Amino acid sequence: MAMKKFINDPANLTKELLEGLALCYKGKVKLVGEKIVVRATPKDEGKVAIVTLGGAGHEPALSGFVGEGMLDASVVGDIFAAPGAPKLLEALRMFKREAGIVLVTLNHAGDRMSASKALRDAQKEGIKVCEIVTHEDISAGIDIDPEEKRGLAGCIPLYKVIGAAAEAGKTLEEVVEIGERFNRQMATLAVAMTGCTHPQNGGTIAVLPDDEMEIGMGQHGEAGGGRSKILTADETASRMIAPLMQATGVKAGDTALLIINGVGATTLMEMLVVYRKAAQLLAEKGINVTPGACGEYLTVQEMAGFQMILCKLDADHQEYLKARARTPYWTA
Amino acid sequence: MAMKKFINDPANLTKELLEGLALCYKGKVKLVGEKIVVRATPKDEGKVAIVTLGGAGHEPALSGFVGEGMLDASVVGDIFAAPGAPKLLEALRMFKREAGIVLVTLNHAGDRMSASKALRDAQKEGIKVCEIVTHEDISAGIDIDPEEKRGLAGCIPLYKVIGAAAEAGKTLEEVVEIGERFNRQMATLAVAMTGCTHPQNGGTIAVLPDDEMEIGMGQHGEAGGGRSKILTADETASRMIAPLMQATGVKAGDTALLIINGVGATTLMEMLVVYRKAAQLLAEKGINVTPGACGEYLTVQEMAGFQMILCKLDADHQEYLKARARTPYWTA
Amino acid sequence: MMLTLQRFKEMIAAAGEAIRAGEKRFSELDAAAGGDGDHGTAIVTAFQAMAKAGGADFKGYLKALSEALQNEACGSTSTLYGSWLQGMSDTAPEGAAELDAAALAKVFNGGLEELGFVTRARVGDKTLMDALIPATEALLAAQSQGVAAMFERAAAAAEQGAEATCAMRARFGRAKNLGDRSIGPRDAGAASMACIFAAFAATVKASC
Amino acid sequence: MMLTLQRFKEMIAAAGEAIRAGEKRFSELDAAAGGDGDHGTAIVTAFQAMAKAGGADFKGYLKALSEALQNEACGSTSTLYGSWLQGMSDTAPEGAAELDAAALAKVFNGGLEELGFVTRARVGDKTLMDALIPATEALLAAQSQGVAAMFERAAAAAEQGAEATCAMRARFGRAKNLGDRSIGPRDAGAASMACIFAAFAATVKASC
Ligand SMILES: Nc1ncnc2c1ncn2[C@@H]1O[C@H](COP(=O)(O)OP(=O)(O)O)[C@@H](O)[C@H]1O
Ligand SMILES: Nc1ncnc2c1ncn2[C@@H]1O[C@H](COP(=O)(O)OP(=O)(O)O)[C@@H](O)[C@H]1O
Ligand SMILES: [Mg+2]
Ligand SMILES: [Mg+2]
Ligand SMILES: [Mg+2]
Ligand SMILES: [Mg+2]
Repeated sequence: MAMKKFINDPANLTKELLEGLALCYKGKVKLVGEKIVVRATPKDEGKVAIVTLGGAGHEPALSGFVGEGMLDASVVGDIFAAPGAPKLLEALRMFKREAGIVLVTLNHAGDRMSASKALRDAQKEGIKVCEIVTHEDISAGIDIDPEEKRGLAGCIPLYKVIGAAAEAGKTLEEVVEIGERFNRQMATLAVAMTGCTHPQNGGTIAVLPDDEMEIGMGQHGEAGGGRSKILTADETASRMIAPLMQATGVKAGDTALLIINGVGATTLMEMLVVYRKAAQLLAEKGINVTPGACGEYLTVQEMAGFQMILCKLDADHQEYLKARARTPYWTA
Repeated sequence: MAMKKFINDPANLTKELLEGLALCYKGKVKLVGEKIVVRATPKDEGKVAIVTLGGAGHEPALSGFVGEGMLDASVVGDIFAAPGAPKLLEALRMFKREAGIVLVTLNHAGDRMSASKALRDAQKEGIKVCEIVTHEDISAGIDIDPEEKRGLAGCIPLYKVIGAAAEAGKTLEEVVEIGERFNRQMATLAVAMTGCTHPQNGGTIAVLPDDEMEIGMGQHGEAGGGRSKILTADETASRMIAPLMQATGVKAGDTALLIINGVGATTLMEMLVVYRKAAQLLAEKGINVTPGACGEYLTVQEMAGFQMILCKLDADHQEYLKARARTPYWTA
Repeated sequence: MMLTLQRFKEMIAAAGEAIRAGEKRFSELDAAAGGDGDHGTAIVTAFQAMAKAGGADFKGYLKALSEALQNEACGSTSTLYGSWLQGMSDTAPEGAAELDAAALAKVFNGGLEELGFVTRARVGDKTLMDALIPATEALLAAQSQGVAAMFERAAAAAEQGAEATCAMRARFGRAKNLGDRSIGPRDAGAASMACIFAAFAATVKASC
Repeated sequence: MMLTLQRFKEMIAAAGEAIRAGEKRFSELDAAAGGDGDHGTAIVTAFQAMAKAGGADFKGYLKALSEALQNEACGSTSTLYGSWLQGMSDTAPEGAAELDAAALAKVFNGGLEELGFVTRARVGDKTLMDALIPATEALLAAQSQGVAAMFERAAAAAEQGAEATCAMRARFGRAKNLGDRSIGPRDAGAASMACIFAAFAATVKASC
């Protein structure tokens, strides 16, 4: 698999893509230093700040969701690599406030290690910060230790919900409670069709035979659950929605949010066809499906595949999802 | 190139993807029959309606831009195939009104033929409708006969501008004047890195050698301008922005809109890096670059490549671009 | 010999089968000349839609073919064929279920004329017109030799015209921006048009 | 023999060169075991960042290495190595520009202990710990034989530990969801750790 990408010196890739983001969406976000993306117009100091961290190479995630109603800051590492603890600490210092900070960490070894180190140091300095760890990937199993479950694109609706709660003036404890409740009620499953190339070294990640797909592929192309021959869109949707319903516990009469997150080369055409079947299956079970989303939110370079995210929504979550948001890649 | 796509029976593909769109964005759009996408809440009858037509397989275009502030209807054909004239006539009848209709046609043989036939019949029936034809692709040359230039993704900011003008209560003549003025001041250039597969027959479109790229590739994978060895992002941006500036006539002191439209497998990471360089080059020439957009708006299946769109903006265009819009894939 | 409506319906069916057999080749030719690789799909879909049409006379059947095509199929191909058939219907005599050589010539001439309003492409532009124009001319020129000869000459002219497109540079349709690189393969639309005329001729000949 | 700070700086430089030479292999190992194929990039970047560190004593130099790593580099590797070096700095004697065997053992032991707080991985989990834990143990056990022997034993133990990871199933890092399919290739992080200890040993030996 030859790499064909529009880049310059791979060593400058993360810096340049963030500069591009800040230029393109200058009314919404700006860069502090090279690797911290913040809102162009900061949120009122009296409100809880929302900060997250993670590697680049997954655009628009995570920095594309900085802006009014969602994230206050995204601390970026390098391609597929968590930022170091000192960088994260720098961001936490920047948002130090009476109201406190919520730090959202996706459950990946590198991110967790940086977050723990930075949190320890921040708390020593008297910075009020609580962590929410996302681990909604059910590919390794539904009832296993949450520490063993990865965080996938489910972080994005979570940012939306807690971002809106913070804008609404909720306290740190309230925002964390709303977020953890949302966190417990969401689940993600990924499927991959093709591999991709690492933009900095050109190496191939996760090769799959021409006639196979894999359910459970992680967001850096790490292999996961079961391989099978290629299934139709409807079969794929059916096989994925069943365990997601089980994991979220959604049942007749409940309201749910369904999101199809394309990871790279899979077309929106396909995502819409998959959404259709999954939404129909939910409706057949008496579940009220709110307006959803199909698109690329957290990608894995040019890999073909997608993540299906199902969230069981409480009444307050529904309101927070609808609340105003103005970020480069999510608007409400 | 093996086709790996999540689809069902290829014959139902367009129908199913539009059903998915209507389900996912149910507050914004709905389907009439199988192939006409309209706003969930129709616009006031007293205002000019905006209708467009085109093949599917380019999602989110064109139907993803139906909604408040942009299109009233998108008439869809099949994958890469224009809808027939009778289908388009049906939509024009649906939006028949005193205020009139603007029909936006992208300059492709099939679309143009259906549009001419439908327009002839509509006018016979007393439907007040004016056509705007887009043909902003400069890959075949800047000063050639506009009839020889294809319409690429530049239709999307055009929908935004005339959609806002229509919402603002402008007359049919005014909307057409605003749109044609915008049309004349925009230009698009495409570049492709890899081919793609046709989702209905699995055939490969536009194969490119592993180390080559092609500037001027059309939106169905049709080959175009010059092939070259793969260039860096910065070199690619420089080579593209120069003819675009020439074609739009943008100069120091002017305001311009820059959009990078990914056509499939090219990552947003790359688009942002390209945007950065192009925006820097414009700024160096004293051009005021408004907030822009990087993302997938009009795609060509899983092809790697992008279209760069440059629009010289008059004062009213700037206001119309900022005006409220609520469509599945464009919000302001 | 007169051409009966029944026979003409058989000709359409035979053309549909020949087209289905060549589907893959037509798509490959479309892609090879720099098009979007879907002409096989498009022309097969067109014949599927046409298969649903019925009619008690030439005028009605041709009109039904044209409408089925434009209502159910999509793309340039359905619009081009739709106009062709519309033009034929417009020039067909009212109520006739049989056509003699002169009437047949008039019908095919009417089809080509209507198509000429829809597209600016002519001989040399590497489109289906390169097969259809000489085919129609040959058909007209052979009037005095009867229906079977008319289709035989038309098929030969269509084949020759399609073959000639190999050396041409595309100027219409999605392949036009390819320039010189479009030289080499046969134009997909001309190839399918030649295939249709070949099926017409074979069906008429078999029934003589 | 004492280990001078100068010699230790040479060891770090030698390790950096060895790592650069193995960059491609480390990335391939990462991908082969189901990881994201970037360990070569990560560890090379880490050594590039470390190359900028300076210091007048072991404590300061180790601290500077740790900070350079965490400030400039990204990813698990920089956090893991950052903690390792931080732990070494914390246990290094104040102001010392030379270390005897006992002090050296204490420093490497302190590095491993601090790392143990950051990750739950231990021997058998198919990570760099499979090389580092036995290497540190061998280094400690060889104290009485002097500095050169300590690094020689450590390098051998690291190599053996890295080799043993081939038969293991990944439980940490991005390869963990691969399950049985992660068996076969050496763990990328263990391989690079073994490469570093080999460079340390060769540098010390060359200077004896
Ligand atoms: N404007 C035109 N005039 C005449 N023939 C055309 C025109 N455009 C396309 N064609 C014919 O149609 C063929 C391609 O058909 P098809 O692939 O079905 O349509 P599309 O170009 O919409 O993908 C071409 O090979 C050519 O013969
Ligand atoms: N939690 C962990 N504990 C110990 N070692 C780890 C851990 N996570 C990863 N590693 C080591 O790091 C190596 C991968 O490094 P690298 O590819 O640079 O990081 P990433 O996993 O962030 O892509 C693995 O081969 C393993 O040796
Ligand atoms: Mg994509
Ligand atoms: Mg894409
Ligand atoms: Mg075609
Ligand atoms: Mg890795």
